[in-house]
Amino acid sequence: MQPTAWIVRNLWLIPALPMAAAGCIALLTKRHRAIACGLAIGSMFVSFLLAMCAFAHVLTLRAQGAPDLQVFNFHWLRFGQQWLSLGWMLDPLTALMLLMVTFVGLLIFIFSVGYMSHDENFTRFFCFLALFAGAMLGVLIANNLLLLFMCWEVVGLTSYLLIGFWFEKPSAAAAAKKAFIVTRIGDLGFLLGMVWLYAQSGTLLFYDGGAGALEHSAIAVILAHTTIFGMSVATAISLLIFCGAAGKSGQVPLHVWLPDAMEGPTPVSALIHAATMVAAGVFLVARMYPLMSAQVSAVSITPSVALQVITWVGAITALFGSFIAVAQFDIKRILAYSTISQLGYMMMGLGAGGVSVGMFHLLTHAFFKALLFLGAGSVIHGCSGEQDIRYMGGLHKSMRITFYAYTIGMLALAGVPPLAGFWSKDEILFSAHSWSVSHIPFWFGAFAALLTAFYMTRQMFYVFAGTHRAAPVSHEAHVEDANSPSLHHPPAGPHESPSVMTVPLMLLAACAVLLGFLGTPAWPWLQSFLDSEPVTFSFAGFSTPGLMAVMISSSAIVVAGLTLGWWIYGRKPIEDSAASDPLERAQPSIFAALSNALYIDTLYRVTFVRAANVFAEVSAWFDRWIWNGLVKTVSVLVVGLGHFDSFFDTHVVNKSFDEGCEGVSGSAHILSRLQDGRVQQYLRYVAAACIAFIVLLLWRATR
Amino acid sequence: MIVLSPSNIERIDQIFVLTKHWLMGYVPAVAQPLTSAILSVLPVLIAFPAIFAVTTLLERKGLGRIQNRYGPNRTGPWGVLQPMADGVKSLTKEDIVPATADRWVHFFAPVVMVIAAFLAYSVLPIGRNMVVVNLSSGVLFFFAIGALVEVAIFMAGWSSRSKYSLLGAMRAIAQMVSYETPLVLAGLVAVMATGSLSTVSIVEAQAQYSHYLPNWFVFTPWGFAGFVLFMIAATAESNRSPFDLPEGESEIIAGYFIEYSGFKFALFFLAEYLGMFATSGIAITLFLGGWSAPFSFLTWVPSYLWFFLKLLAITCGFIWIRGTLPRLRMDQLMHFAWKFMLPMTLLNIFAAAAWKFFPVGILRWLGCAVFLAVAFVLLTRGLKKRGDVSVRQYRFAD
Amino acid sequence: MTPLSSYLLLSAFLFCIGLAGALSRRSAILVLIGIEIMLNAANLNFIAFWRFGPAPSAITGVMFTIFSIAVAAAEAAVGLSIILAVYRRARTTDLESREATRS
Amino acid sequence: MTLVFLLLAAITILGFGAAMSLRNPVHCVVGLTLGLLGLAALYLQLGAQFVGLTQVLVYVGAVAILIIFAIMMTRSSESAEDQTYSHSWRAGVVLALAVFAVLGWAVHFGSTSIPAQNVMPELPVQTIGDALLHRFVLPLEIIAVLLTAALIGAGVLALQDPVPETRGPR
Repeated sequence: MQPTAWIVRNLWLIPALPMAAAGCIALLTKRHRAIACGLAIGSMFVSFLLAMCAFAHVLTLRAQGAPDLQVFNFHWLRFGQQWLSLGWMLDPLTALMLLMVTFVGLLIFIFSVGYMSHDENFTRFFCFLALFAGAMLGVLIANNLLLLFMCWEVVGLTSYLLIGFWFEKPSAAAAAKKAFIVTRIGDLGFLLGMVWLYAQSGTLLFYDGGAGALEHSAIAVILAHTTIFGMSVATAISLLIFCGAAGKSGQVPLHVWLPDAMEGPTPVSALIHAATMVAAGVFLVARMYPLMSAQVSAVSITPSVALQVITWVGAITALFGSFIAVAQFDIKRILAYSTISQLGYMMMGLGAGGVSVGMFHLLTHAFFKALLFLGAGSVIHGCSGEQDIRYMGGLHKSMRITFYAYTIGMLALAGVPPLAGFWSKDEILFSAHSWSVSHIPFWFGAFAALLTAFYMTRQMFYVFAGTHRAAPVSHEAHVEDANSPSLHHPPAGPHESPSVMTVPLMLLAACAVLLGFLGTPAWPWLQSFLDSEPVTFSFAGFSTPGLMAVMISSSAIVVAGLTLGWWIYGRKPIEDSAASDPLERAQPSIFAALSNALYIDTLYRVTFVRAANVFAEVSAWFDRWIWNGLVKTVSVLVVGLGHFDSFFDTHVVNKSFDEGCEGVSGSAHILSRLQDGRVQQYLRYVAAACIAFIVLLLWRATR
Repeated sequence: MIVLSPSNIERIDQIFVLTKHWLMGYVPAVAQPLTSAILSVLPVLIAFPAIFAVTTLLERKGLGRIQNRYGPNRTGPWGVLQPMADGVKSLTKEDIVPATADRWVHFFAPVVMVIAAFLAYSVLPIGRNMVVVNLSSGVLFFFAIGALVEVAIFMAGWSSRSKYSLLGAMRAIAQMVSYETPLVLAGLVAVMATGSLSTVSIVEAQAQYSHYLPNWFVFTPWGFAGFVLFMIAATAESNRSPFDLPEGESEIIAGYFIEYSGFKFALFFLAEYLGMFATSGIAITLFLGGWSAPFSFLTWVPSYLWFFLKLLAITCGFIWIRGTLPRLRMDQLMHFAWKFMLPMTLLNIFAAAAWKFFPVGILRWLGCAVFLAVAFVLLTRGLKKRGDVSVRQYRFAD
Repeated sequence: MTPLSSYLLLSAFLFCIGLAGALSRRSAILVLIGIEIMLNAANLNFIAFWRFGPAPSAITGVMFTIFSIAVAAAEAAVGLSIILAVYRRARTTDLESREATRS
Repeated sequence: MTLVFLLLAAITILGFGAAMSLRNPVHCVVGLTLGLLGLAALYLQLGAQFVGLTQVLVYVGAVAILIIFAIMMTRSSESAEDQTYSHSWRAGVVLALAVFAVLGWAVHFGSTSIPAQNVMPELPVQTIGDALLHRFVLPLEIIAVLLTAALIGAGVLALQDPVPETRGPR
């Protein structure tokens, strides 16, 4: 391995620091709030600096034209004949993600100092948060599927801990469980895929100087085999791993945990949705892209099966999420569903357009979604724990900064040019448009874009426009939790949040505006950075056939969505919190269906959950009657044996033993005559013995 | 008037050796070993008792001056004949043996003591080529003989069947045994530096000169510390003030030889002083460069003169201390031995060992000195804290 | 020139003196002295063998003597302190008195 | 040489014999000292200077003094005259004589083969030091541990009620 740079060798520091901080915080008592958040934020900041170093390193490598993928592997443990070696890698993707995660994470940390300021489990919260971020960073730097999987699981665990942070609230506990189990389902696929991959390629290292699992040799090997339905092993493995990705980033069949994850504190939601957890899924797909995109004939027009599947799932998810988001009333749930749909977009981009497209959207989305969530958090904080948008409104007066930041975020999410969201989403739509397999994903995406614009407008009008509709007391149930601000000070009208919360908002807003320009068609720096091609600045980029059309049409769609939203919700401001939603009045049944998330949960409940319960019943019965009976009989036998043994002991063994002891002690009694404390007696014996001995010796020697 | 040509200087320096060889010429070969032995021992047997006589006078006068009185001034001019008078007196006195005393032991005790004291001189290089026997492990011999003295003292104290003498003997033995350890350890430094146990080679190692100054061990930090510690231990070994508990007049009148009188008493007295000279002599040998001259341009002075000058200086120091310092208490004595002397000597040995491993230079000197100083300060500080050793206050009757 | 055998005989005799004393004295201290004497007799053997042995350059005998002297010193210290401890209990060092043997 | 040997042997035997036969423990110690000195002189005569002097230093300087202290503290010197020898002292002496007879036989039988070296072997102190620190370093360490253990043990045993003179046997 060529001499690796310092930063590559010590890349492990980046995840290690937050983890170490978490460890330290775990040792603190509840009182050391300052130390706790100081540690967490400090560690995060240092990791951020290191991430910048890594980024700079990649840039310099790029400038020198050196290969910008650097790995550092080492033997971890050996089983049998072969070493299991771990390692970390630094390539543009990793560098970019590290920068993003550390930066957003840092802002969210800072934000949560303000948001959780009233919570008594402040330290615990920061412990989990730091661990969460650390695990995510570990996922990013891993150069080994196993290492990645470990960190992945830690992410899952911490997500469980954080979603269930207010575990005294049953819904939170349930949500945590749900998140954990649902992601487990995906991870099972992941695990299978990993094992299969190991079985096939004999290594789990991604890149190992030609011997890695993601390098041509291994992939060629994997491609060679085919399995059921005539699909190649590569496809199978990719699909299995994609299950994991889908589970983590809430693709359609496994999305159900994501909205419920809103039970956690808002910064957690922000972290999960924007920076870490859901991004992990997308990142995994991007990381495994060589495997995903592998197919036998390199020059075929159609992409590989795995990518097709990913694209379809992504498209469906995008549409699905945005549909449901329309009919939600919980400010965070709306954002959650929008996250689902955006993730769908990302998957679609990955599937149709490639790594750069998907990651670009992931990046921008990370920023404006974090912005939106923190904004929502600020709103909730300001409304003293209220989450139902029907009981808000008119906040644009009372919470100016939040309002503007939120507006920017919303516009970015809706994809209004020239904000970040526009460019990235447009990339995806364009790639979907020019997808060789079918155009349906494109239409899905377009429609999802329309809906996105629509429901964001709706939310905006609900939250900020009109007059404030304070929650009646009966709505304490809606109040976020027992520890929330609402208990500490009674709802005294909406108020702006402290600067520790608003400053991150502003920073994120700035990013949400500007970040898009990294990836305009005119100057596709980011794409070229990820695909490691030279970057050029020319407006010729716009003249790609079909691009302008897609752009204009998508902008038009967005505008349409916005106007529609304004038409429905904006014209006359909503006065009455009890008034039902206009759409509800128009289409009650559909709306009900949507607001219940298309009854997916119910479906699962009646199918899987019930099935599980029935199976549990059966196995319980089996346990009680069959196994238990067996055990009972065995125990009876054993007890009988024991009785027999004890009888044997007392009457045979002990007796004989006692006899023996009697004999020994008696003989000892006789012998002890020799050992009266008379030293000289002993000495005499010794002397006599030595005489005898010498005589014997001499006698032997003489003759 | 003899000319100080190198050959003459050489002759003067070696005069005793030459004389002996000249005399040996007249002795038949059969008797030569014995005669040579006698000829070597005789000067010692003559010289040191003479010095003893002079020293008694010196001590009494010196103490007198220190205590603001005249001291002996009747017999002879300025009382110079006082030692004679004492000798005659002690010889003519009646020799009293207590009725209950254990005769044989009581008789042998002073004999053994004097023999031991004289034996110690057999390894002292009094001058160049002037040593009775040059044992390859002479220092060891010296200390071994020191052990004999303790037995003698015990014999004396026990055989007298008097509680004073027994107490005195026990005190003396305890004290000597306790201080023998630091004595040997302090002396060990010089042996380490020379790499030989032979007194002669130790002196020769110190008799070289680096421009004008000789490299005596006392000029090195560990040597100086070793010398001081050695002298303290030697004071205790020879039961002199301030460590003169065994014969503390105010407590147990004269310690272990309280029951002795006349000639035996004189023998004890002699043995005491001989022991003192011997320890001073070994101190000179180990640290003060034995018979070597203090400056390279003074080497024409005969070596034995240097030895005796140094001996005189140290003796005066002994007298001065005796006249100055009051007596210690038994527990103070023991604490001092085991809690200060022993660690300090060990640290000193460490310093000397380190000295070997550092390059020659002022830096080595300073480092060693600083180490010892710090060790001393810390040790005394700690002991003072624990109250084992304390600065003594003098309370005057007012 | 004294032959080796005379030294050996001497040491044997000293050994027996020590043994006889150790066997026939009643005071524990004197028994200890007897043991010391025996040790010394053995040491004399070592030295004699070193002196007259085939290879005096191999100084094993001397070494052994030095070590045995050290061991003897340790043994004397411990033994005597044991005797002191016993004496505190039984107020006697007589080996044949009941108290001494019992305690 | 033989004269010297006989003289020293006589002294040694005399001293040890006295040590073992005299009634008064203190006399015994004096005898012991004499014997030890004689033995040391024998070592010197055999050319083992270092050992001889160590013998004097350790035995006369430490062991004998230690024994003296023990005697003083156990008041053995005032013990009644009748109980110095054990009842079975004859048996002891007989045994000892038997041992001597056997050993003498052994010596007489065995020491014919060894040729007598007339050259006085060279034994500088440096050799001993080197040997101690190279060939015999392990025994040296073990002895050091042993001595430390003995020091501590003796201190613990003897210092149950501290008597000023018996602090830490040397």
